[in-house]
Amino acid sequence: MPAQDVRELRIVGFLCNWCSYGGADTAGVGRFTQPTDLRIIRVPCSGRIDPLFIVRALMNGADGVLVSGCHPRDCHYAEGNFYARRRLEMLKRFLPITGIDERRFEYTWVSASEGQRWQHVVTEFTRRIHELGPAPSFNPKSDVDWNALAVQASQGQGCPCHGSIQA
Amino acid sequence: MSQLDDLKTAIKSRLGDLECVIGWEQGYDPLHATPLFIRSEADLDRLIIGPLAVHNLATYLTGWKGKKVGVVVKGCDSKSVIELLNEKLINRDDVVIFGLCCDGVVSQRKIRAALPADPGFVESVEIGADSLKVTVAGQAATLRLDDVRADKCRVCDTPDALVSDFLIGKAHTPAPAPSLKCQDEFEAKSDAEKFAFWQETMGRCIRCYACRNACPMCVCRDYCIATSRDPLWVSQENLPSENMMFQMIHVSHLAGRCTECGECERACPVDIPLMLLRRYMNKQVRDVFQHEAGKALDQTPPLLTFKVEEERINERGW
Amino acid sequence: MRIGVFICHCGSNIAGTVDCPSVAATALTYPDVVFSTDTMYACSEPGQDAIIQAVKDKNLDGVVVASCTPRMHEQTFRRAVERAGLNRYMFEMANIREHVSWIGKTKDLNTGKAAELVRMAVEKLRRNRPLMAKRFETTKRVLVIGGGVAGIQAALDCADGGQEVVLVEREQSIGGKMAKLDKTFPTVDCSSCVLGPKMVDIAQHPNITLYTCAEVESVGGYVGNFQVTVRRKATHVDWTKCTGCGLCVEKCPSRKHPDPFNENLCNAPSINIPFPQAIPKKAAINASSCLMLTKGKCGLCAKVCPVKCIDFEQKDELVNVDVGAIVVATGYDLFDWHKYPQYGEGRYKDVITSLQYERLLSASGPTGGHIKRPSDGKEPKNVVFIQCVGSRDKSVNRPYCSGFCCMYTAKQAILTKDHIPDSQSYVFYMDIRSPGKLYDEFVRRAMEEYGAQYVRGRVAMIYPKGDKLVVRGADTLAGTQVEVPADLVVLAVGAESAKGAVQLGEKLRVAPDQYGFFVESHPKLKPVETNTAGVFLAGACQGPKDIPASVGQGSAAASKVLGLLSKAMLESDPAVSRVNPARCVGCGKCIQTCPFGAIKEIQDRFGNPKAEVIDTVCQGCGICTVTCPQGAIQLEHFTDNQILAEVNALCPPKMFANFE
Amino acid sequence: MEKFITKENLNRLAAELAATCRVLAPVADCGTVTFRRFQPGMVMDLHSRMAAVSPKAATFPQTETLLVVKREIPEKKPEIIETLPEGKNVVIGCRPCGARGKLIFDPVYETDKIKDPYYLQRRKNTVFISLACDRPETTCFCHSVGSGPADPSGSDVLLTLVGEGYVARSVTPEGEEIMKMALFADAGDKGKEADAKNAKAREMMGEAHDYASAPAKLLARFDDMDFWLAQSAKCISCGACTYMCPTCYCFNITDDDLGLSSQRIRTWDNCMSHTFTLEGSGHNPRSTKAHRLKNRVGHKFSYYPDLHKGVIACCGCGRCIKQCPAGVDIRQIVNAAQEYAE
Repeated sequence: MPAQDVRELRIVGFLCNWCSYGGADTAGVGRFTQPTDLRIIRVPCSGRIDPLFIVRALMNGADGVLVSGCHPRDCHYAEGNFYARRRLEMLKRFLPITGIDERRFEYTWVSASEGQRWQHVVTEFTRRIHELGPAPSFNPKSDVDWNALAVQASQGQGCPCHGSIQA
Repeated sequence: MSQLDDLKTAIKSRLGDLECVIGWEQGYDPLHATPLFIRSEADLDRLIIGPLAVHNLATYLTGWKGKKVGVVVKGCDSKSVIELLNEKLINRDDVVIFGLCCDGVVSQRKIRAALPADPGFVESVEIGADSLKVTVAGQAATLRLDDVRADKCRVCDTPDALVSDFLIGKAHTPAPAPSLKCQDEFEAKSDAEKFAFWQETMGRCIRCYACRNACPMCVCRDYCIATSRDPLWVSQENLPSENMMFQMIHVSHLAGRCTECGECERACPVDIPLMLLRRYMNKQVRDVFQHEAGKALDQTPPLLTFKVEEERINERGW
Repeated sequence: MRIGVFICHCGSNIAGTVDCPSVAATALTYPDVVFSTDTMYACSEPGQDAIIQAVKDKNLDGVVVASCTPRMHEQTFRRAVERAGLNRYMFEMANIREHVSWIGKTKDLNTGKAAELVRMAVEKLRRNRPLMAKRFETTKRVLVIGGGVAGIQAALDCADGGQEVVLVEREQSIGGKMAKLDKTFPTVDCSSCVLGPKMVDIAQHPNITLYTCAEVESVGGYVGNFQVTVRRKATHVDWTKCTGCGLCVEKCPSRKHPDPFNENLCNAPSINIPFPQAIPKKAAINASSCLMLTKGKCGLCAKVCPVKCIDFEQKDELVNVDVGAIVVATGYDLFDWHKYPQYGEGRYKDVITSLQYERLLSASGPTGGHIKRPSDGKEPKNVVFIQCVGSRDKSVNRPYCSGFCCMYTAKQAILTKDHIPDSQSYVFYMDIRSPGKLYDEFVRRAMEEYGAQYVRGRVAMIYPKGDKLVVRGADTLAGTQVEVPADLVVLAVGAESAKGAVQLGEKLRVAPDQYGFFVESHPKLKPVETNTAGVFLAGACQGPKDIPASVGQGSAAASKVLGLLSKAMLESDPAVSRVNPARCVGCGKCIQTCPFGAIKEIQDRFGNPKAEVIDTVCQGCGICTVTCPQGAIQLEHFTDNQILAEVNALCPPKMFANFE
Repeated sequence: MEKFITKENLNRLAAELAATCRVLAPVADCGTVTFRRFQPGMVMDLHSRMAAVSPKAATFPQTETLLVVKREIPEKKPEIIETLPEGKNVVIGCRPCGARGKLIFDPVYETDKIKDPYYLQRRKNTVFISLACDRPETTCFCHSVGSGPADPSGSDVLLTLVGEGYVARSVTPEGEEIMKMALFADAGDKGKEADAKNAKAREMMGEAHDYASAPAKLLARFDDMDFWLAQSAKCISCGACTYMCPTCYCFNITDDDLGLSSQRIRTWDNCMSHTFTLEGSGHNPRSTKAHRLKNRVGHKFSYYPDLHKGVIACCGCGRCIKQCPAGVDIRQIVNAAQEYAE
């Protein structure tokens, strides 16, 4: 793994081949300058994007994950983005309970002709992630971090469910 | 006749056509019940119901697929049966449902917290109408059932089985609490606090998959993607991140399907409050799709369908 | 594996902002990469030859090319690795041009990003496996949607090429917009004289089945095997009997609804044949105005009809057609100019559209070819033409140029002078767009030989003065304001996408652009293809076009169809879903979510239900893969493990740390 | 050696040892009790209940990195780094049954032919300071598997609660070494009190069950799948029993690779899981939970004793019973086999 440049954060993109990947291409053809943090994974359809890919990326330490597909009704496969919309919305709404900042994940729709919109989306999302800063690691980074958590737990802190009888 | 007698009569009337009827009996000590597989009338003597009969027996149904069995269900368990039927994971003709009108079950964790000594030292238990008299390590204690009721019972709006061939007991007028204090308190915490909490609890998780296997809706079982190499989603390494990844798989596969029976949390040998995740996901599903798994027959899980215009998903402006 | 990596400079397109040799050197540290180099143009013939040579010399079994977008050259390189003896799916591309060099300014960051994209491609390739295409038969029949000039041309070319054609037209007659025109630029020849014979050919061609008053109801299937349902709307006339004699049209007492063929300049009978050259020349009843159908009394047409073909009970009819390819030629509609307050929003009868003017010019039109203004039937002397009404105007969301208005305005100015020699035409314009053979000469003729006065500027308002309309506008060349008293104002209304195009696009899985025109596969290299295999575009449904361009596209689409259907068998994309029966628990969730009906339930030898994919029906979207909780159904070439490998390449999982 | 240590000093002992060793101690962990790496400031929970998990991880961690492979470029030879466990471990406050678990491991991990360096290194470097039980839980049956509530075997130091402290008795030289620390005081005549307490605890357990006939009787039921189907009906095939068990020693080895590097890890395996015996072909000789439960019970009470001098591969801690989500009781199953009327 080449050392990551400190100027960049780790942003993973999942883009459908037909619309959004094309939109990113259109942005490139139009030389619409964008921040370089984003790395794009091409999938055939937003319906192929398992929300768990996004979770896996976040668990692995991604600072942000951006998903983009065809606008609703424009799916190349007719229905893929309709399923994707439900799945992704559920993930986005679920993240807060895990303590992962839901702003680190976003999904949107960009068509193959919307190069400028893509530039806007990437620029804004990257700016947001930089404002949030590097994501905390789920595995405590050092023994010190780890110990602090364990001591807290042994003193009965942090958990709302135990100890008291009245729920 | 008592509810138990009625149940026994009902089971007796159908036992001949069935491979077995799944109920409960007393377990290894007076405080614990265990599932009972009734194959003969003699087995019926051991049948118990009541606040200690906590297990959701619907979990066993997919394992009996293709055979005719009976199952005793509480209101909450009946939702799991409905969801299994809706997903065509079991065949209605193969299952005889003995539905109970349920007065609620206990939380062993709360009993432990309420007793003067660990319930491991229990000597005797007397179940009263609204109390539980427990003798533990030589000390007697009377617990109000209300105090040690499972969380799910506090917010239960379906005490009586929603689907059944026999409905046994007196119907209830449910009076659910609007929400659980522990859930509200946890949700109100900051991201950093919640994150640290899961880091710590997932550090305790031993990934025994009791939560998964106790879940009536986890029908992949042997073929769960958390234990396969192809696809390889989760490392065998027992890291908090991998343990959390598994929980995320579980919650994501249950989105719109979870009937909130609480078996995952009950099964956890290290007491991880998994229902914090489940209840939160279910709340989102309710908010967005107005869907509650297991509440009605012939519902489609919301993630297996879509609407062209989603009234409750706001497309975020970019 | 033995992987070779090729980093393309694309001249300076990539190398300008990416250190290609450094990326190539970094790639050598990636797993299974045994060869890595940079190359000037990977897609060029020497570039491809170098890849093929390296595969042979280095005994490679997988190739990564980092260059432009795979949407551009993935097929090119797949064919190259195939020529080198590898399976075409043992190839991956990293897009370091559109996604790196063209959008990032900082060279070192670009270089790092390029290296990571290559790493991602390598990790994916390590999990690729050879895939073989399945072959399947095609239906030798073509559906052409839209009977305007583009659709007519496509239908005739396909039919002449030996294919059966089903032509579906929404209106009562084919001919489209062109049938309404009087003359065409730049030759000023008679529109119906040019189009008429082609329309007759459609009617007479043995290979063509024509459905007018018909619309596409639904489309299923896939390239080579589409199942289309066509709704034939009730005409209340049995067309198998109707001879087109016109007796009913003459006798119809209900003549109060506007005539759409004549752009509502006059009224039409409730049973009508829209124009003399209509194909098919059959009468149809307008159900919303027919006295019999609305009030239940009349039935005069039925009484006079010599062949007794009137059928008031007739219902819509659904016709199923199996076709192998589809040509979409649904044309355009005119912008609704009433949105502009400055042109009176419809208050002035003598402000008309250019197409209405065509009908006034036409010998078959409501005035028999004499120009009479709508308000009082007088012959206008001063005619003002206003261009760019609904074109090149962001304020009405029509920023594009409709392309043909400048030319038809010049034509109409010329024709005005021909019809009324003592008339004077004025043309308010923004710029004159007249590229094309003999086009600019034609405009100059309008100005120089026919004395049309061209005023460069926008019109600010039109107001009535006596029986005239005063057109007030700017003359930006003279720098003054001008007012022209007009007897008639003709608006050169721009083109917009046809009504219903978006809904049709949903059925065909062809995306419209933001204005509702269908998006072609590539703006330069695939102008008539769409992203849905087997569906082609012709004419103005893809964007505003004049007649020659529409006819050209009609022929182009036909040649694509003929090329497609000339193959005895088609190859299916092997990147389809596949079920691992050992993992499948037979829950049927994938069957439920598949939009194509490509998954069926089977029983294994123990009688357990399992899912099975129908290869030729599967389109490779992967919805099922996400639906399946056990990961038992995997989309080939985009499996969970392949995508996870990419995720892990970008975000390395935490390892080598034991927390207890 | 016999000494006395106050409750306070035991906590100090843990803190002092933690400076140089990895100390594992039972701590209240958000409603449960687990073994955690002890940190100053932590509160040990020695008495409320037996820890949910066993102290097995001290000598046999759930995840153990066996080796790490690193390579610079594909063409180069990889560098292989063995990762033998380093440092000393001390387990404080486990029960005698938990400390005894490793005695079941020993004959498997150290034979004439095979010596497992990872296990042996940890075994050598780990000291167990156990606490004798003063009252049996309903699931306890250590006395039936050749042990008891104050069994010193497997421990290095055995503590018995007496008043506000513990009587400490050394079992091994390593234990004696620790007891030389100043935190330990003279026991005086507290030893007798301790003996009395231990005897009382044993008495409370009642008569031991005789498992002598179990190996043969279980073997006799080997082909009786109806028996095992009935016994396993309530089992849900999870791994709570095996992962909690102090004596379950089965493991799985997997390679996690990331680019040119990889790690080979050994993790606890679970014989109740479908994947335990899943073969590469897809065939699974233990395809149902009945097959798998038969193996688990059979292994502990029949096959292992047959191989290892009659020793039952169970320490009687009862965790598998208590923690089982479905209440499967291994005692009942063995009894059923023993009492089976042919």
